[in-house]
Amino acid sequence: MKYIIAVIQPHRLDAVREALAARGVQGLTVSEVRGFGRQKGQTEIYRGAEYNIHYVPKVKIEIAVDAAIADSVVEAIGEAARTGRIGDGKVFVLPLEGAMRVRTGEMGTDAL
Amino acid sequence: MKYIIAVIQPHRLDAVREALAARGVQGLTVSEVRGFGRQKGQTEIYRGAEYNIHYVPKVKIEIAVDAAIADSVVEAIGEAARTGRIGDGKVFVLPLEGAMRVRTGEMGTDAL
Amino acid sequence: MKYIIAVIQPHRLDAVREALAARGVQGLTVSEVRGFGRQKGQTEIYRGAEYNIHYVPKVKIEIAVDAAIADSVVEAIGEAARTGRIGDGKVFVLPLEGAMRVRTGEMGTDAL
Amino acid sequence: MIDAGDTAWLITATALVLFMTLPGLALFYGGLVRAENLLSVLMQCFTIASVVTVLWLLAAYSLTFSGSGAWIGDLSKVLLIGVPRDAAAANTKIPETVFFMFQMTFAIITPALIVGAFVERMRFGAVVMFSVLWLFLVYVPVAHWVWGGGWLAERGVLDFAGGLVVHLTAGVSALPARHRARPRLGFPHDVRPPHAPWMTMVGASMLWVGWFGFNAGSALSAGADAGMAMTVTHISAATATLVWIVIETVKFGKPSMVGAVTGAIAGLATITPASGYVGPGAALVIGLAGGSVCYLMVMVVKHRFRIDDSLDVLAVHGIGGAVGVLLAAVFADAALGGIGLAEGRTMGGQVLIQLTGLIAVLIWSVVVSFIIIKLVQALVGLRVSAEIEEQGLDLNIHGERGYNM
Amino acid sequence: MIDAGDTAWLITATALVLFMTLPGLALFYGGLVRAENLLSVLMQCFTIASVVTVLWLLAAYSLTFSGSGAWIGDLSKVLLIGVPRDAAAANTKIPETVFFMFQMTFAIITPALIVGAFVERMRFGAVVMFSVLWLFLVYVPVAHWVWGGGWLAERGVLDFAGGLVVHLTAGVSALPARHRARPRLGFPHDVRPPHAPWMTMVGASMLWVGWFGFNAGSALSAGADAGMAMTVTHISAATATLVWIVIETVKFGKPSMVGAVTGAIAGLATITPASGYVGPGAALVIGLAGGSVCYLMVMVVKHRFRIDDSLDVLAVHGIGGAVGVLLAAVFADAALGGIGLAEGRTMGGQVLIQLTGLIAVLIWSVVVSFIIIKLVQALVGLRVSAEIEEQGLDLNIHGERGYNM
Amino acid sequence: MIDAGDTAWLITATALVLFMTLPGLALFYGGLVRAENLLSVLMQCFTIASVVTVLWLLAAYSLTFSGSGAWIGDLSKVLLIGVPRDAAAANTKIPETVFFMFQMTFAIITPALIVGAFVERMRFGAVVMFSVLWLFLVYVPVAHWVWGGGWLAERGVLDFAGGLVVHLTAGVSALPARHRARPRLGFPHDVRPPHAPWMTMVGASMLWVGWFGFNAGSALSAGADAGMAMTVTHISAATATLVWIVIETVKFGKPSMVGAVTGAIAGLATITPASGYVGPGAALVIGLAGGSVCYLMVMVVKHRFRIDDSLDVLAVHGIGGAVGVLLAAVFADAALGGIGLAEGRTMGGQVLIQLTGLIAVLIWSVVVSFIIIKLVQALVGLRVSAEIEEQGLDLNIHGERGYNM
Ligand SMILES: Nc1ncnc2c1ncn2[C@@H]1O[C@H](COP(=O)(O)OP(=O)(O)O)[C@@H](O)[C@H]1O
Ligand SMILES: Nc1ncnc2c1ncn2[C@@H]1O[C@H](COP(=O)(O)OP(=O)(O)O)[C@@H](O)[C@H]1O
Ligand SMILES: Nc1ncnc2c1ncn2[C@@H]1O[C@H](COP(=O)(O)OP(=O)(O)O)[C@@H](O)[C@H]1O
Repeated sequence: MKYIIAVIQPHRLDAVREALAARGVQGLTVSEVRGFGRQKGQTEIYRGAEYNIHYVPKVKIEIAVDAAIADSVVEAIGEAARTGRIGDGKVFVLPLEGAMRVRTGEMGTDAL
Repeated sequence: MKYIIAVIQPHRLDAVREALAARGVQGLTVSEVRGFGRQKGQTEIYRGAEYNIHYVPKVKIEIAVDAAIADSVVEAIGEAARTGRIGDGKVFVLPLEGAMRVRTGEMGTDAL
Repeated sequence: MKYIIAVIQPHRLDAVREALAARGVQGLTVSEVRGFGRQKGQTEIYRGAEYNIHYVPKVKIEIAVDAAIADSVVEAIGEAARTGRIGDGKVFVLPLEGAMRVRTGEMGTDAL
Repeated sequence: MIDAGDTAWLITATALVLFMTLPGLALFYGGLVRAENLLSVLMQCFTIASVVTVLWLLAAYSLTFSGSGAWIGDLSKVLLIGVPRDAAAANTKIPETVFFMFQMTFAIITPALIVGAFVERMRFGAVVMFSVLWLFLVYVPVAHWVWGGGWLAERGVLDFAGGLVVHLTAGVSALPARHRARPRLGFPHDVRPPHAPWMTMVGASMLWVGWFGFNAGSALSAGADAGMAMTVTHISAATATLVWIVIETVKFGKPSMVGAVTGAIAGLATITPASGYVGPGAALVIGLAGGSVCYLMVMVVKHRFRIDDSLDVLAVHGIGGAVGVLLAAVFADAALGGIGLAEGRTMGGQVLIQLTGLIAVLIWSVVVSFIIIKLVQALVGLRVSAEIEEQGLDLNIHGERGYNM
Repeated sequence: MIDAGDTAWLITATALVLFMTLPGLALFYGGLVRAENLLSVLMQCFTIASVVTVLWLLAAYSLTFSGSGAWIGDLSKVLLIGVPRDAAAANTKIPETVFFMFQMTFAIITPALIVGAFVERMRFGAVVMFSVLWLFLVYVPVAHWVWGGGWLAERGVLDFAGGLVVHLTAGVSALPARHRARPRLGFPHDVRPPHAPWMTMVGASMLWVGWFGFNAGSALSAGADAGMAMTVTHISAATATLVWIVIETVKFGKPSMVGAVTGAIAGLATITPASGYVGPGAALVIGLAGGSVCYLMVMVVKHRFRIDDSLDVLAVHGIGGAVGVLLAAVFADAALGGIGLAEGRTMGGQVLIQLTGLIAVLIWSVVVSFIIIKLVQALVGLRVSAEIEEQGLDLNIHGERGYNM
Repeated sequence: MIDAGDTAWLITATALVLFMTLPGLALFYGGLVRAENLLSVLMQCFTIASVVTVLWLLAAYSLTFSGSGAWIGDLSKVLLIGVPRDAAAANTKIPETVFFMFQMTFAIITPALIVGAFVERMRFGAVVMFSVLWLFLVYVPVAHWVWGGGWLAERGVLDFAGGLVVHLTAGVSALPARHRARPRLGFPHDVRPPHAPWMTMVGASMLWVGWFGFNAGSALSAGADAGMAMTVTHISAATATLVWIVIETVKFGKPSMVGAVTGAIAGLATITPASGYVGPGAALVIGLAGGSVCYLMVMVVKHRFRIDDSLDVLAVHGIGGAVGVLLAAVFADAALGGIGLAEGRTMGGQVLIQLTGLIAVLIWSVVVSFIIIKLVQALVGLRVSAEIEEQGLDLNIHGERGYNM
């Protein structure tokens, strides 16, 4: 099994979710994060004072998947999240050794 | 060492924390996340307009543990978080290669 | 490649970010989390009623790096985040099998 | 002769009505949009208040309330020149400056109400331009017809505090504005829910309290008329609130806060034109009518017509105002506890006059607003880009965020 | 004869007191609960305001202020029928409609105050039913006894703006209500802290400013009495605030915002019954007394009795009101800067009368509230399920969230 | 003789001005700081209001308004002793208690304005001590000179509602206070942006509406003077708002909400000293001047001098007040629509008097504030530790958080 972590633009979330559903991935977990990278934050001006907002709001998606479909999931995320501009984000794939569905206690890929 | 990630119902957090403390796990890190899964979100109605809230609020717990107790920790989380209804969440176990306590610079299991 | 997760004191974030930039790490992702550990939360008193705030606000940093520099990154975080007091936080190192830059589709270390 | 008591009340009423817009209406609307658009709503209300103020002084007041034309006033009171400092406003015992200010707060809130129809997608420049043109081409003439001695006033139309002048004009002008601005992206299924219902409740409460200034202030004196206007206003608001709560409880089992406050606003809008003419019993009936008709219309507009009247300006203000204009004629009857119709006028006759006013104002508002919105579209464009709409107006248009937590 | 100045002030005062509930009290309480229960509090305040309004018109006003019974009024002013539009209220120069409205705002805020005792756990239907019954069975009779010419009025009890009628009734009725509703889950150790202390401060500020309407409005005229009532009200509030700040600084080294505003409310509640009778020096003393006694009681109630009076209704309003009722008798004395007691009445005699009123109102309120709460429990049940309580009332009961960020 | 109409208005005006501080100014400032410092700002405003109230009664009122000294009043009205309950204030038809209260709200808001200069870093004890000393050593004498019959009053200085007494004193006293308190950590590059611009807008709206009480209340009667004061106040605010919006649109392409409301406050501060003397046309010019000069000064202070006047007290209130004091002399001229200068006084002569007042008040305020701040620094220290500053004042100083979501 693989644990996929994707950091994407907030407004691509719905598209990514739909792309994943189309590939049979039902479950995922999302959180709000702040990204630092090539894409620079903004300067906001309040009453003439400049405030440098270094970070950029992003969302992080976490998805546990069967190893067999990991590549296609990564690809799907890439396609759905891509706008071609700096700041589109990253996808990371980590090894996943175990999984449990809390409700039933099922283990392994059955739990996903 | 293992890195355990659990996504659970927010109101089970205290129970899980206590169950873990009972097994000697002192440290953990918690964040607010949004879950998508079998459990469907809600429909909220404001002035007759239906808004589909696709996501369900969850909390994510992260715990680094010695490999020896990983299974019992997963089990403890499962028991404490279980209500038997859809949406109870998942527990994931990832391999963990290194750990450091920032305060002292201690490494490995000593750092947990 | 390694996936480094650090939980640190919020007010050390800027220092850590600078230390990392000095070592050539440009990208990272940050989120607000709540920490439970040795450091105890606070007691807030509102109108004579004591409220136990068990958790302590922390920030979590995630950084994907080439395996070659992982140790030096961990060390850099440790130095920049250390105040020497309980609650300084932890750094965890997980194996990372794949990475993709969404914008270009680049894979592996090129994507970082 | 200026009376200190009347003046004390009218200055206060002016403050109350300004408070309705700043920050009342701004918060009411602001709570209903996405967090990323909050400041744009506040900014639109704040800017409209400022622009209308200056224009009111430069020309709009004079065009509304000076001269005796049937269609429009004259320019003799531009900049209030020629109005002595201590002159009393016609037929009152308050200084004309106070009358000028009191009426101005109405001219401010009316275009601000329309903002609710195109929040979250309209360009800032377009909002300002629309408001300016609309003030001169819709508000000023209609206010002159009804309150400035124009043709509707001469026929004896009853509109105590602005069912025609404020709520109907705003409500139906929202229609073409909204039509051209088109729905928000994602409407009707994926629009984000109100980001801060609590804020909407605070705004609604301020509107409710401020409405005492609106309606009881329209008596232009501090006496029995003001007292009764305040009383019926409050009763209608409370009744319509309960109507909404009951309907939602029966239909969904969940009476909502946003629903309850919408009911209150419906009750307030409906009683407005009648508030100087009717008694407390009638206020109950008007509140019942306003609450249920507006509830129905919100459903019809949203579900049948699938119009994205984002904040229900048409369904609440337009319809509420219209219902109130008609009921004013009925309950003004002395037999029904009202102050009585004009000598020799029958209820049927008065209803006819009200209908005339209603239809005239409706057609004028819709047609002229349509022309204005086309013009604005041609000159500066109406909508922001889809990308800006997705990311929210605050950061893109105003360079700020409502929350930096 | 109606006086424009008095009327101007009383209309304004009515708006101020309504503003105290909507949104003042709602925000004050709302900030003190969990974010997931915010809307439920706002909704309860909004609904109580609406329900009481309609009932006030239908019967409650008449039962309180019409007729000359010792125990209860009559029904001759139901729907305000028979009250001419321009009638002045008895012994005043304001229209009776304004008196009707002004008094109504008191009848609104009093049951709304009680809400603070059972927030975060009570069913919505139970809150409404309790409030309705309580209005008729506690508020109306007590208000009639004290202000409507009933038996306490005849004995000459002093209660200028509602120490007995408002604060004591609300404060002690909270006791049985809270008792039956039982503490919140997790009380006293794991209750969540106030979700928005800033909001509580805003509500408190609105209460403070609105209280000028409450106390100075109770003079029912715009003159020296109103001026002095406003003055002593403000001084007492400020003094009690400082008392609280000093105590917290000494005890914890951390003067808290929530503490300071609680002190202000304590000072305001305490001066209320005395506000028409005493001078500025006395206001300092009353503020000192109100601040320190209420501080003590908050501690005693929470720590000694371990009662979950969630928002301190008993400790602040009940005790504050009682202290003020007694001190009114003392400082009304002309020698102490007051307006003087009734001819031939000694301070001791007045204290006795005050004590009579206090005990009678206390017993009546507690007993009747206990019966009402039992009845409501039997009819619709008091508490939501533990699961709903854990998840919060907003989403479960009202189908909304206070924040959708 | 007390007049009910005048009294009605002045009680209301008092409530409005108190509302400007609680919660208006508190929210205005609170929105501009970090979330972790929100409560500290609210607490400072609330505490200053309470402390000043008590001191005003104990001595400050008497020292300001009693007696005929050129430099300072006397102590004969301490505790309002010797002021009969129904005495009218000199040259007015309102009770002296109301005058006492109305003036007190000015004495409250003035030191609260200064808070804006050292938010997010000053000790709570230092803020309180500074405010107390400042009240007695700066506010009281200057108010006596200008309004209490002192030497500037005798020379005929024009300051209707507090350009010298309120805005200039607060604005320039901020300078030494800020100087000694030094900038916030991270200034100017890494200071956190305003945590809640929406809250700043709400506060600004309350300030705007409350300013009707401030300026129109300063007429001390409800008549033509109050009406005109309200009118010009509103026009100046609206004009200065538009100035700010236009400048930002031209310069950055993004008109900001925070900018717009800052413009409004600048317009309000600038018209304040002139508001009783000028006409509506002049208000346009004063608004234009106030808006543009204050905009310029905000830039100069921040970018040229790199002073951390956190919330622009100097640039907006100090400069706005000074500009208004000078323009008052110009536009009071009857030829320019004003009420006319004193008999035999030329415009040049009046400008000279205004300049005298301006320079005297400026020097006095700066010097005395400097001494006070040094004293406070020596006695209790000014700044919190860097660690507390980083973590925020709320939790460390007050033991609370503004938000517990
Ligand atoms: N090495 C990294 N580890 C973790 N997250 C990263 C890393 N590099 C980038 N990110 C995340 O990806 C986001 C996009 O990266 P950025 O460099 O801005 O754009 P791009 O991927 O298009 O070059 C960043 O905002 C950050 O959240
Ligand atoms: N494959 C997955 N990867 C990551 N998180 C998941 C995955 N599947 C489910 N989750 C998380 O677990 C939560 C519960 O899952 P859900 O399918 O609703 O219930 P159940 O586990 O009882 O079948 C989801 O809300 C989501 O946060
Ligand atoms: N086993 C663990 N797994 C995950 N996070 C942990 C673990 N132990 C501690 N943490 C995180 O590290 C933070 C600091 O830990 P703490 O025990 O308070 O201090 P220290 O590391 O100085 O002993 C905690 O607040 C928590 O967020």
